[in-house]
Order: sequence, then structure tokens, then C-alpha cells
Amino acid sequence: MNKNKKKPAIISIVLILLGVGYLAFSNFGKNLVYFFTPSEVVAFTPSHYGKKVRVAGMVVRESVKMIPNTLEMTFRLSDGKATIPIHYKGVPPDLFKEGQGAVVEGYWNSDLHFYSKMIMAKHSEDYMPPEMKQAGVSLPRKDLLKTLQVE
Amino acid sequence: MPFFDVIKWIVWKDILSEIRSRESISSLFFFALNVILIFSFSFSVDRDVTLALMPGLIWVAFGFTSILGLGKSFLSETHNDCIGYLQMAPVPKGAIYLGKLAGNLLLMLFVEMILYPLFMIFFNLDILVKLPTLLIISLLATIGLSALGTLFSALTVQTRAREVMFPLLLLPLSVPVFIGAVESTQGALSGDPYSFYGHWIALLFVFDMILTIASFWMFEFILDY
Amino acid sequence: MVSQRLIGTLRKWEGGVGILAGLFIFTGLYLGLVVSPPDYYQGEVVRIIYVHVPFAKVSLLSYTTLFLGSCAYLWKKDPIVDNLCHAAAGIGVFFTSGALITGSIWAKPTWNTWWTWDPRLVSFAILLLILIGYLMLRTFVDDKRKEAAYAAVLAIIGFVDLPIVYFSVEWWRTLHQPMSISTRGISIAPGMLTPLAFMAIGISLLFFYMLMVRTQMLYLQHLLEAKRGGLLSEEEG
Amino acid sequence: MVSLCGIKISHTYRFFKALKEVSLELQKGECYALFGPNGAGKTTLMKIFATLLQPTSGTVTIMGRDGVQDREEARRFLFFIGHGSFLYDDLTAIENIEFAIGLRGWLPTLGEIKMALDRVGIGPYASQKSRTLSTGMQKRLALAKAILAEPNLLLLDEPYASLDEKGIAIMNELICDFLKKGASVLLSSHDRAKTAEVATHAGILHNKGLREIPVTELAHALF
Repeated sequence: MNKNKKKPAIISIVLILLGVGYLAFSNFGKNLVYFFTPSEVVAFTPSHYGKKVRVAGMVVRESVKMIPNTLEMTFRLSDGKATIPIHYKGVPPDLFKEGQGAVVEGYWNSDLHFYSKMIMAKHSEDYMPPEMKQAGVSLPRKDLLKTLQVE
Repeated sequence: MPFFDVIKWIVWKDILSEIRSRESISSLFFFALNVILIFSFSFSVDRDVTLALMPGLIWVAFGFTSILGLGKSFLSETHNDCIGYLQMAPVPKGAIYLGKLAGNLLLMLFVEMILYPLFMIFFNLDILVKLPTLLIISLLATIGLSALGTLFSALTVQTRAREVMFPLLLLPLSVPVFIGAVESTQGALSGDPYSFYGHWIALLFVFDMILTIASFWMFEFILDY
Repeated sequence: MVSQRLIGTLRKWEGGVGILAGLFIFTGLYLGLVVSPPDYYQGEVVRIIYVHVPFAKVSLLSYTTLFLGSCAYLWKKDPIVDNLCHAAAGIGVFFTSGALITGSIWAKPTWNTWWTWDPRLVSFAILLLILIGYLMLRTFVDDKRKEAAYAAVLAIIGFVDLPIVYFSVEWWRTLHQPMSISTRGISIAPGMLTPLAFMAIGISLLFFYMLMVRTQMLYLQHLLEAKRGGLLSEEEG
Repeated sequence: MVSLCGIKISHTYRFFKALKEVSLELQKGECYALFGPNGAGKTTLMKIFATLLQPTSGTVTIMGRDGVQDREEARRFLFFIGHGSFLYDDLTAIENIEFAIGLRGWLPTLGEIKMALDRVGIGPYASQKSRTLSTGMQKRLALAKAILAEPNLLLLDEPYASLDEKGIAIMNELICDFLKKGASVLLSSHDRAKTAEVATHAGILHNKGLREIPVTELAHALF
């Protein structure tokens, strides 16, 4: 590279780094919500009939009820402050359990049920054997679902 | 040789050729018109549904049009081996890239400006008030598409299977442009306040800046490998 | 000549690297599939982590190799560096599709979906498309030197573009647990970390082994083609 | 002035014709004619001089500039007329010249362009789109560009191809003019008699090497 190209080259690299830096550190990224909590969904209910949203929360214990002879079930999803009734059609994932976290994609219908055909179990980034979990060992990182934990 | 004179010469040459032949403008216009017609036949007449789909439709139409238009931007250079003359010209190759980019940008913007009224007519859209915002979004997104498109056009035009390779390279890499353009058009069309979709416009700006700079430097290795 | 020396070095070391990779992978697989405990939440399914995570890391490693190699090629125009890039791209396709497939298999029982529009997933899919485009482009250029330069340009532009793809999709939507190993600390129990570490080292070594073999193959292939075309001068042949 | 030393293109570039060591030097006012059968590497050698190709080893020097490292600089001194006409179909002859010379850093006046076009005998076609010009006229147009470009090194790849009698005479006249002004000319040709009128040196590319031959033998010798 000859001399008179050096300056523009440096400016270019600085600009590229600034751009990537903006993307990585701009405030916008921090305010993102990937899904709403049940209390948020309850708050904006009337204006959002029929609009597709994602809600994350804990499946309330003993709330899961299968509707006989169909592939449908109902359960309640809670974040500790608000609880919403969910009507789900389909096969739940293996990791869908009462007392565990789940992300439900669906829409809020006028009969005050949240209709969904898609449940995604949200698992944390902690990996450990069952004995450790029972012993109550907590690993260093907090995850989103722990902040949603109700019990 | 002053840098900007080279840009000026390339733009002058491209625009003059285009005005003489009207080859690109007319083919792009009728192609886009067909895309719009097919859309209007494929979707229901439900106004709410149309409105919700609109940003996507607009950018699918613009995207297809740019694949067609940008892909052949270096085709005229391969006739009579003009690209060899550009390579031998004692000028910075980056200036040739910026010249081609400016020419393509003008062409694509011109076509888009014709298409917006057509969208208004065929889909009964009321976008006159939002037009300034839409134009800014179009400008930024088209810069991004043209920046990559101009580079990839130079890259694929001398290869076999040019028609296959060009969209194959352009589309995956321009994913951010399409996301940013659709999201910000959505915001502008639905009348949201600027703060709701401003970050998408910022994303388009950052994309334009980074990809134009990177392509500017890389072009030299395509023309003068 | 640089090429000959490099090829000599590669030939000398490839066996050792291969054997070492095999040892690490077998130990890792044994520890991961037999010795290590199941996860408290995901159960046995978690074991796919021992393949998925190393594959994902090594895809990034191969693309970084491709990027650095492409820069070096454009700088020095040494054909053997181009062979190295070509090799890295091909191997990158293998690891990237491996990471995507194992990820899908893992996602189905845990998230209940094969695919979700998450930045890491989309970035990997786009990475795969770039690598496939890269390999296709190479087959469509007739002139060897042009092919090398074009391919290098594509690799560099793709590398610059990937972070923007990542952020644009992250802003768009996401559903993926945060990275387990990051600067924020490790949240994997030691019994699971050991096999993961073994696998990560083993698969990385496997990558280097494949890279060494493939680079030599491509080099020899060019030599052969040149010889067939009568383009080889006596002292080089 | 202009030299080429130990040029080689070797195997790593799969589809190129390899050149064995070729060395060649041109002084001011010299015209070197390259002969050789098809595929001997004449065009490759021309392209190396034109900085369109870079050799695997060896050096190219044009007016003291390295033809590989400083090729952007070196390009100011050379002009290449090859098989491609370098013309944009939708521009007129005048506009094509304006663009080509404009890229070299100066804009000739309309009078100068017309004069150059008259000099090569296509004055009447000045405002025609170049797609309507015949191959021979396109070649003359390229020559008009070369007059205005005033290069120190003129590279002509088969200059006589597709030119008529009159065109060939103009070509040789112009080559002599260039030489008189102190430029160097490198041309490749199959027409020994026509080349003999202008060449000061000649060489034959054979078996990928260059063998010098006396110019005086050009007109009659068989090789």
C-alpha cells in the first residue's frame, strides 16, 4: 500500500469500527424485549385483540388440564403479579412442565383466553446434574427465568 | 487525476448511455409493474391485511427490481472489453466503484420514485404525508443494496452462471437492509412516532457506511486482481 | 519457494495432529456420553451439547481462518494461501451445517421448534450461504488468479457483513439462552465441562487436521492440472 | 525507457499460457515487432506490458516505474489497442473519446477531437453512435484516442487486423509519427511486409521464449 492511501485506509477502519461499536453498544439493544410478561400483556389487553405476541412466564402448578379427545389443553401462565389463561392446541414440548418456564406465542382473543399453537420451553444456560440441583448448588450466572420464578 | 472527476466521468457515461438506450429503466419499470400486479392478484382485497403486508410487498418489489437492475450494471462494461480500459486507466479504482455506485443509485431511485405512486394507486394507499420519511428510508436502503450490488455485479459479470451467482451472493448479505427497510417502512406507514423505528434507520445508515467503505477498498482487487 | 516449504511442514505435522484430534475426541465422547451425568432439567438430551457447541465454535474458527487467509492472499498473492482459504471454506461448510443440524435436533425437544429466527441461528445460516456461495463462485471463474482474488473479496465482505446481520436480527427478535461460557463466568457443572473441553479441543484439532490435508490436496490438484496443460516449467516440475 | 526482465508466468495460474523467461527492452523512438504462431504468448506479453497481467516472476519497468507495484503510476505513460475496441455502444465517437481521454486526466477541445478523427479518416462519422461503426472504423477510432492520449509507450496487438489498405497506411504513418515524437511502440503482427515498414527491432516468440531477428530479414526471410 502506498503512502497516499494510508490515511484514507485508517479513516475507513475507524469508521467501520465505530459502526459496529454503535450496533453493539447502542442503548437500543438494551431496551429490547424479546417477549412480554403476563402482567404487561394484561395491561395492554384491550388494544391488542388478535395481534400476535410472545409471553414468557412460569406454568402455574396444577393448572394444566387436557381437553379429552382433542390435542388441546389449557393452563395458566404467571409472572407472580398477573396470571393469564392459555388455550393451547398441539403437542407440548418434552420440557414443558408445571412450575417451569415457557414462552407462548399466540394472540389474545375476545373471550379472554390467550390462544396459542406454539409453545417454546425456555431453558436456562445452566447445565448441571440432578444431584447438584437438589443440593441447591447455584451456579454463578443469573438467568431470565429466575427473575420470573414465583414460588 | 482528481478523484471526483473520475466519479463524474463514470456517472456521465452511464447516465448518457441509459438516456440513449432506456434499456434498464424500461425493463425495470415493466418488471416491477408485473410484480405489483401479481401481488394485487395474489392477496385478498381486505384493506387491513393489505396494509399489514404493505412494507413487505414494497421491499419485495424493490428487492427483485434491484436484483435485475444492479446485476447487469457491469454488463455494459464487458461489451467491447471496456472493463479492460477501466483497469488500465491511470485512476484510483475506488473512484470507478463510487462512480458506478452513484449511477446505479440514481437509476434505482428513479425506478422506485415511479413505483411509489403505483403502489398508492393499486393498493389504495394514503401515503402522501409520509412520503418524505419513506423517501429517506428508500434512499438509505437503496444505497446499501447498490453498494453490495455494484461490487457483486463486477464480481459476477465476468463469471459463468452470472444470473445465478448474483442473487445468490447479494440476497443473504443484504438481509440487514431488508429487515431495516421493512421495519422502518412499517413504522412510517403505521404513523408511529420516529422514536419507535428510528433505530432501524440508524441500522440502515451503519450498514451503508460499513459496506460502502469495505466494497470501496475491495473493488480494486476485482478490477485489478 | 514458500509453497514447497509450507507443504513440507504440513506433511510432517498432519499425522500427529490427526492422532491427537482422534484421542481428544474419543476421550471427550466417552466422558460425554458415558461418564457425565444428565442435566437436571433437560435430561439426556443435553448430551448433544458436546457436539453442537464445538461444531459451532469451529465454524467460526474456520471462517476466521478464511477471512485472515483472504486478507493475506490479497496482500501477498501467494497461491498456496489461496489453497488454504479454499480448504478452510469447504471445511467451514461441513462444520457450519453440522452446527445447524445438531442445533436443530437439540432445539426440537427443548424449545419445541426446529428453527427460530434468532440472531445466532440466522447468522449461522447466512454464514453457510456465504460459504456455499464462495465455493460456487470459485467453480464459475475460468482464470485461476481471478478466481482467487474474487473469492477473497467475497470472503472479506461476508466477514464484515456478519456482525451487522447478527445485530439486525437480534434487534428483530430473539430466543436463545445466553452463552454459557463468556466473560461473565462459567455456568456449567465441572462434570459436564470436562467432556465439553475435551470435545472442543478435539474438534478444533480435527479442523486443523482437515485443513492441512485439504490444503495439500488442492495444491497437488493445481500442480496436476498445470502439468496436464503443459504449463509447468522443468525446474518446478 | 521501457523494459521487461526475466518475465515468467508459471503453473499456478492454471489457464494462462506460460511464458518462459522473456526479456526485452525498448528505447525512445524504437518500434519492436513481435511475431510468432497463434498461442505463442504474444498477447500475454502485451498484456504484461499493459499492466493488465502480472507476471509470476520478473520485473516490468515503464518510464522508470515498476509495472507491478506502481502500476497506477506506470499506466499514465502507456496506451493499449487490443482486440476489444473499448467503446460504449450508445455513445457517439466524440463522446467515447471524451470519456476515454477524460479518464486520463484532461479534456481535449472539440476541435482537437475532430482533428484526430479526421487524421484517421473517420471525421464524417464523428456524431454516430459507435455501435453503427464497422470493426475497421472502430479500430481507427481507437487510434484517434491514442493520438490524443500521447502515450510514451504504445502497445498495438495485431494492429493491421480488420483494417483496409488505406487504414493500414494510416496506421503505419501514425506509428512513424509516434516514434518521431519519442514514443516507443510494441506491436504484434503476422504481416511481415507491412510491419517491416515501421519496425526497428523484431523478435519471434517461439517455444515460449523470445528470439531476436534482424529487421532487414523481415521482408523476405521465412521463419
